[in-house]
Amino acid sequence: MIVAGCDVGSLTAKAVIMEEENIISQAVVLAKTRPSESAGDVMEKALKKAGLSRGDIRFAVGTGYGKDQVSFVQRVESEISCHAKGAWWNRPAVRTVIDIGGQDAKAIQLDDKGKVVRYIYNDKCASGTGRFLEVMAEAMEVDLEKMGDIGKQAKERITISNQCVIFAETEVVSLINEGKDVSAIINALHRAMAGRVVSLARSIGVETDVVMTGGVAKNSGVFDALADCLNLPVNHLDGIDPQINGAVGAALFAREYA
Amino acid sequence: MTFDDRQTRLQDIIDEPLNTWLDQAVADGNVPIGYTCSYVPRALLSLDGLIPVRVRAPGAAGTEIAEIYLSNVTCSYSRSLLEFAMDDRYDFLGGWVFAAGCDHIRRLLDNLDYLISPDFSHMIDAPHRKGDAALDWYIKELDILLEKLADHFGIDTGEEALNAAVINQNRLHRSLKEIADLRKQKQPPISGTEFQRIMMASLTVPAGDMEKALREIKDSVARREKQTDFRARLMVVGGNIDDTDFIHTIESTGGLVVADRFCTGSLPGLVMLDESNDPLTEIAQKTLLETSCPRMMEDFQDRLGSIIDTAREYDVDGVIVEHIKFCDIWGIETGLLVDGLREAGLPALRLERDYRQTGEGQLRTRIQAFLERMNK
Amino acid sequence: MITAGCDVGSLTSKAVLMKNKRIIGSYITKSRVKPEVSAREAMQGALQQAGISEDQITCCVGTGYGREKIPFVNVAVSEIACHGKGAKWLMPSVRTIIDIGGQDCKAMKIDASGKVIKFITNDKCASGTGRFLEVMARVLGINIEDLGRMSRKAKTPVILASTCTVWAQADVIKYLNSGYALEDIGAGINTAMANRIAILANTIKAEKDISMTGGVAKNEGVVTTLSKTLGQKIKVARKADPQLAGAIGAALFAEEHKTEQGGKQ
Amino acid sequence: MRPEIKEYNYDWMLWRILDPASRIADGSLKELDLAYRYVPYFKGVLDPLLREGLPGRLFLKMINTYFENLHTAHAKGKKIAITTFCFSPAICYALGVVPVTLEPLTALGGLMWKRGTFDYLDYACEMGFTETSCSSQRGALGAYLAGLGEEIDFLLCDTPGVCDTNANAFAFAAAFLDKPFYQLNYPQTLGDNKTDNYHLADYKEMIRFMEDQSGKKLDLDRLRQVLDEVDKQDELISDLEDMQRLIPNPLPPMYNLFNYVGRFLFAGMPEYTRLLKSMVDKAGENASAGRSGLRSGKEKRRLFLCYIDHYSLNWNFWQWLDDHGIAHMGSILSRGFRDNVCYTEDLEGSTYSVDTSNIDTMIDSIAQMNARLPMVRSIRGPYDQPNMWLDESLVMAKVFQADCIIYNGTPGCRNTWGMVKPFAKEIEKHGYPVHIMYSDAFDDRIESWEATRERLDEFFKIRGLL
Repeated sequence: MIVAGCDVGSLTAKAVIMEEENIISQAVVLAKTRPSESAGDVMEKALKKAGLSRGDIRFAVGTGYGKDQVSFVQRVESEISCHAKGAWWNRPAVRTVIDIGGQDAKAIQLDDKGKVVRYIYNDKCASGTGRFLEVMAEAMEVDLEKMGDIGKQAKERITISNQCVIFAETEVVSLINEGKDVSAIINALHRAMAGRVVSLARSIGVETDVVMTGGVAKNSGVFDALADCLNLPVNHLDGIDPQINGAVGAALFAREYA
Repeated sequence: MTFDDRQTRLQDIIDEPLNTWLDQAVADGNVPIGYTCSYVPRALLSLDGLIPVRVRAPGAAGTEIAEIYLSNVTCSYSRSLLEFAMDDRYDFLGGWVFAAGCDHIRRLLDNLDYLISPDFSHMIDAPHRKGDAALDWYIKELDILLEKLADHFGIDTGEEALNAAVINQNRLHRSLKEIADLRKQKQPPISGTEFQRIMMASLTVPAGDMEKALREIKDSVARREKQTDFRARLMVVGGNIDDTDFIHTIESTGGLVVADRFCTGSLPGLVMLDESNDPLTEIAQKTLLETSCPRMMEDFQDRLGSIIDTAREYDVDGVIVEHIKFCDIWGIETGLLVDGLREAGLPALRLERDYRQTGEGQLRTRIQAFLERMNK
Repeated sequence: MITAGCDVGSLTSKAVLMKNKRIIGSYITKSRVKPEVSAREAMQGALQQAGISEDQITCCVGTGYGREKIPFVNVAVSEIACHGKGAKWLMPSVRTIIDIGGQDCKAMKIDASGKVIKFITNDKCASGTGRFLEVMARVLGINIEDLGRMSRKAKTPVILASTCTVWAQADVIKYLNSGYALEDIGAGINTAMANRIAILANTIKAEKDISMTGGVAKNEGVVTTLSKTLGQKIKVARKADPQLAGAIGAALFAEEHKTEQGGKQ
Repeated sequence: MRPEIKEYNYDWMLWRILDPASRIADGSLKELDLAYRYVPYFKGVLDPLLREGLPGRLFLKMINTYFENLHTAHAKGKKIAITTFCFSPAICYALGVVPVTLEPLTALGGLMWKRGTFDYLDYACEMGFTETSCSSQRGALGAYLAGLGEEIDFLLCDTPGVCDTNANAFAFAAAFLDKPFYQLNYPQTLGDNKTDNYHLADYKEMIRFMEDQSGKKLDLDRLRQVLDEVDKQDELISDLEDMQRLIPNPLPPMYNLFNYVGRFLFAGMPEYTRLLKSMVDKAGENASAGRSGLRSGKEKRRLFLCYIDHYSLNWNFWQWLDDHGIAHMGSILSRGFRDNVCYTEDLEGSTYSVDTSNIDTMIDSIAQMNARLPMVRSIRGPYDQPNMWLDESLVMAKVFQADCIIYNGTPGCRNTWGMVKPFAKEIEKHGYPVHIMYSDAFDDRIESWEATRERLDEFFKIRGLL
């Protein structure tokens, strides 16, 4: 039986196609203005890779910011449920999922059945979200993917005090003007971000195993800072792109509903 | 030690919550009590081996943890304090004493109790009005504090001890006032930043050490050349300003801060107590009546009046009225004050800022424009 | 005498060259990370346009957030004073100037001589700044110019969180996902922006003529909504690009500065 | 503020809407549909009200009467005083003073107008308020600062020691409008003699102030009349709250608003008593039929609101509850803490009683009552002390058998935002899922209903409540 999950976020859209226990295809595209478009595109892409057509999909579940606009799904599930499900399927020992998406950061606590016990979002503020890093990367004219490595070369330890994206940007620019090393600034941003997410997670309690999901998990700088700040081992999902975890969760739901 | 060396020493002192002098005093068996808000009488926290320490968060950066608990709609001062406490930077305190000065501080104590439950914490329920009933209430409140202090720290809170505390505080205030008055001169020998440094130290170190320092300062300041190249004499009005950055930024644009009216400044901070009165009543009375704070809601005209008088007394060209973002009581008052001052013919600038200075460039622009507007 | 004004803002940098109060060269460029680089670039552009060389400049005044980092200026003056003076040159009848820069928004009242008598800035919060519109335009996937035109096409503008760029952003995405018309969202953004500015302008009790400078002055959606809200027509200068106001003011200050010195000598 | 807004007074516009509306209410459905065609937006407001039957109609008539009194006050030689929602207007009615209670007025403005009170909220900021100050006063107060309301004679508030931003609003208005101002000062404690005496002295002082301002002496019989009415109202409220404990809860979600607006505009007045009576009857019918007050008649979950219970500009929140079969178990702000109500068993010494035997007992009663109004009592001190926020929310949740608790306030509310996180964690420990809404109950520019609803859906689904 073939099912699909589609996660339409604020920055990217992801699709996953599963056959029984296996992910047979996956795709990620940058979000268009209209979530319906993004969903359509990313799904087509995934189908093409798998050499399938819409008709082959028995059941599809949507999630993410744009979930209500996805035409081809039979059901929608919240991001929280999907991230929890995806992570637990991939790693049954997981008890805490830390997800940093484009628009918000969340921490999810699971029980040994994979059921969500508690969850928490960051207060309304973009600091500590994917968008935050994106804006900063632009401000420093470095490319988002490279940030992780650049941050590691930091020699000096500085702090960024301003948490508002827009003003953190000003501060970053003035730090550069003061001749501060870009790597040191990026390093500070990573630590600030990790710090916020960790205190968020701690407020609902953190138990091992801890898994980090979402696009930002690919940023080794934030990832390491997170483990460092939590003072616990933090894990990647086994063998899958952390960015598609939500879509995987959605696909798993699809399998149940089908 | 020259005036400037002394200043550098004082800066080191106020750069750390636990400064070297305090550290020594603690080693000698004294008990530092953290407090904030002018409605906490310092005299009561200096009884019999206690040392009042105004809690600050020097060099505070992010307030990640505090924002989760106190939320991000409370003022950055209370958030920074919680952050410091959570980072164990105030573990050296023997206890915390607050006054219900504002909701932020009220909730700060709630969160402190919840998160780090200190051995000793107390909230003085200071009334929001003057008058006899309120004064009685406040005196009773101070009595409760004294009992609690005596119980917990086994200290002497008798009338004699109180009298001694009053006398000591007066001595300290007298010598601080002498330096404060130097700022009335046409060309003061001391800048606002330097004075702020002295005031802040006086709120965070043992009185003995401070008096020694003040004696030196008095000698050295006489031999010092006067401030000449400044564009305007300014007064700063507002709430809690407990580092030198803000004043320094103002003066970096060419203004000279010669007068103040904020919680941690010389006015109304350096109130003198009448040593012939019953100490507790005198302390309560002066604290309740002479701490001019918008939390009292009523008497706006009195507060405005006293600011105008001070401005004239120190011959200032303009007044900078500041409040920390999210501060309710000062936030509302600054709006009214600015209008009132302008009506009185005093140029005024309203500034909203964060506890820890950010966006210095923007701050400088506004102050420069303010000076330009005054043709300075 | 040729004087220069250089306005290094957070988003764009501008340079203006003036000869007896006439613009002989001007240039606008995107600000680089280092203000000195941006200043150089803008000034070179202006010099080229005017076809003169740097040493022909008698005096240069710098303004904008990078004003103290510009190597070749004689004096630095706050952008508030410069915008007052510049706007006055652009439109002699102006008494209230609303300037929206990349990182801040200012409202100022000037007297007949162009001197600032009252001003207020909003620079603690990014909403109500040029950045706000930039971010929103990006979320809508349109360019900033088109955003302005949307108010005209809108039927029922959505209500947006005007208090914080980030919150507003979340709302915009939500509206998009709930399938609202792009025009209505765009108009909502312009309205939110206009409301923020109106609060500032009303705080200093704006009097006519009211003029808008800075990049956002080109956004007709914001300008018309703001006119409605203030109940007074907002005039946009035609004499030169309103974005240059700060630099023009700086160049005029440069001239005054020179003459004063001349007087002293 | 846009010039056209300045054309009409805030309170006058509300009156002009309510006056015809309260008469339409008695019309036939046909007449109603006809009228709706001319006021399409207002249909969305009026419809749900009228759906509630007699209580809905009496509610409309009650607020209409209120605005009528307000607009005829000066003509009748009565004084007008601005007050706040955690202040009982009963004393005003005893002295023939007409109260302008800011928060209900802001809420009404939000409900009645498409653009809500935005222009007034912003105007307050233009006059010097900070944007971070509480929106519940700013809305209506903005209008009175702009001179767009009946002329105010003096101000009364009882929030110093309870809520800074509220008290500040009144202090600001007093200085700005240059009007006499009396503020009751509340210590953090409650129920002990020291505190009660302090209250009493303070309250008597306020009565003297009101007498001076209104030029009227406090009339004993009038006071007794008002208190007897209060007594009746408390009885009815107590009946309602008893019924609210039933499963299913026979009260419709909107009753909370009726109760809240009624108490803070009309405590001690027969209009409010009549409204309460009709609510008791209606709920009684439901109760005896074992029917839930929800339109579906089926109750899936029981929700207690530990602070404000409405969302900004419309009935969205209540509608949403109704659609999802979630019973509204009241909000902490709608509780009265009269000694006869069902939830005070566990709240020793923190209730009030009404004793009209002589002047002293009467003044004592009314002072006690005022000191026990929800926000004054529950949100002034340490959140985790007896009879404070946490304690009382837990008692309510238990007594009314709530399944979950939701916090909804305004970002301007330092006092609750500053402790809601520890509060929520403690509540969760007692097994009640808690959801914290980021919306502003008076200004939906803070968070759109779309965003708010999404989070609500998520909460009820993931916490296994729906």
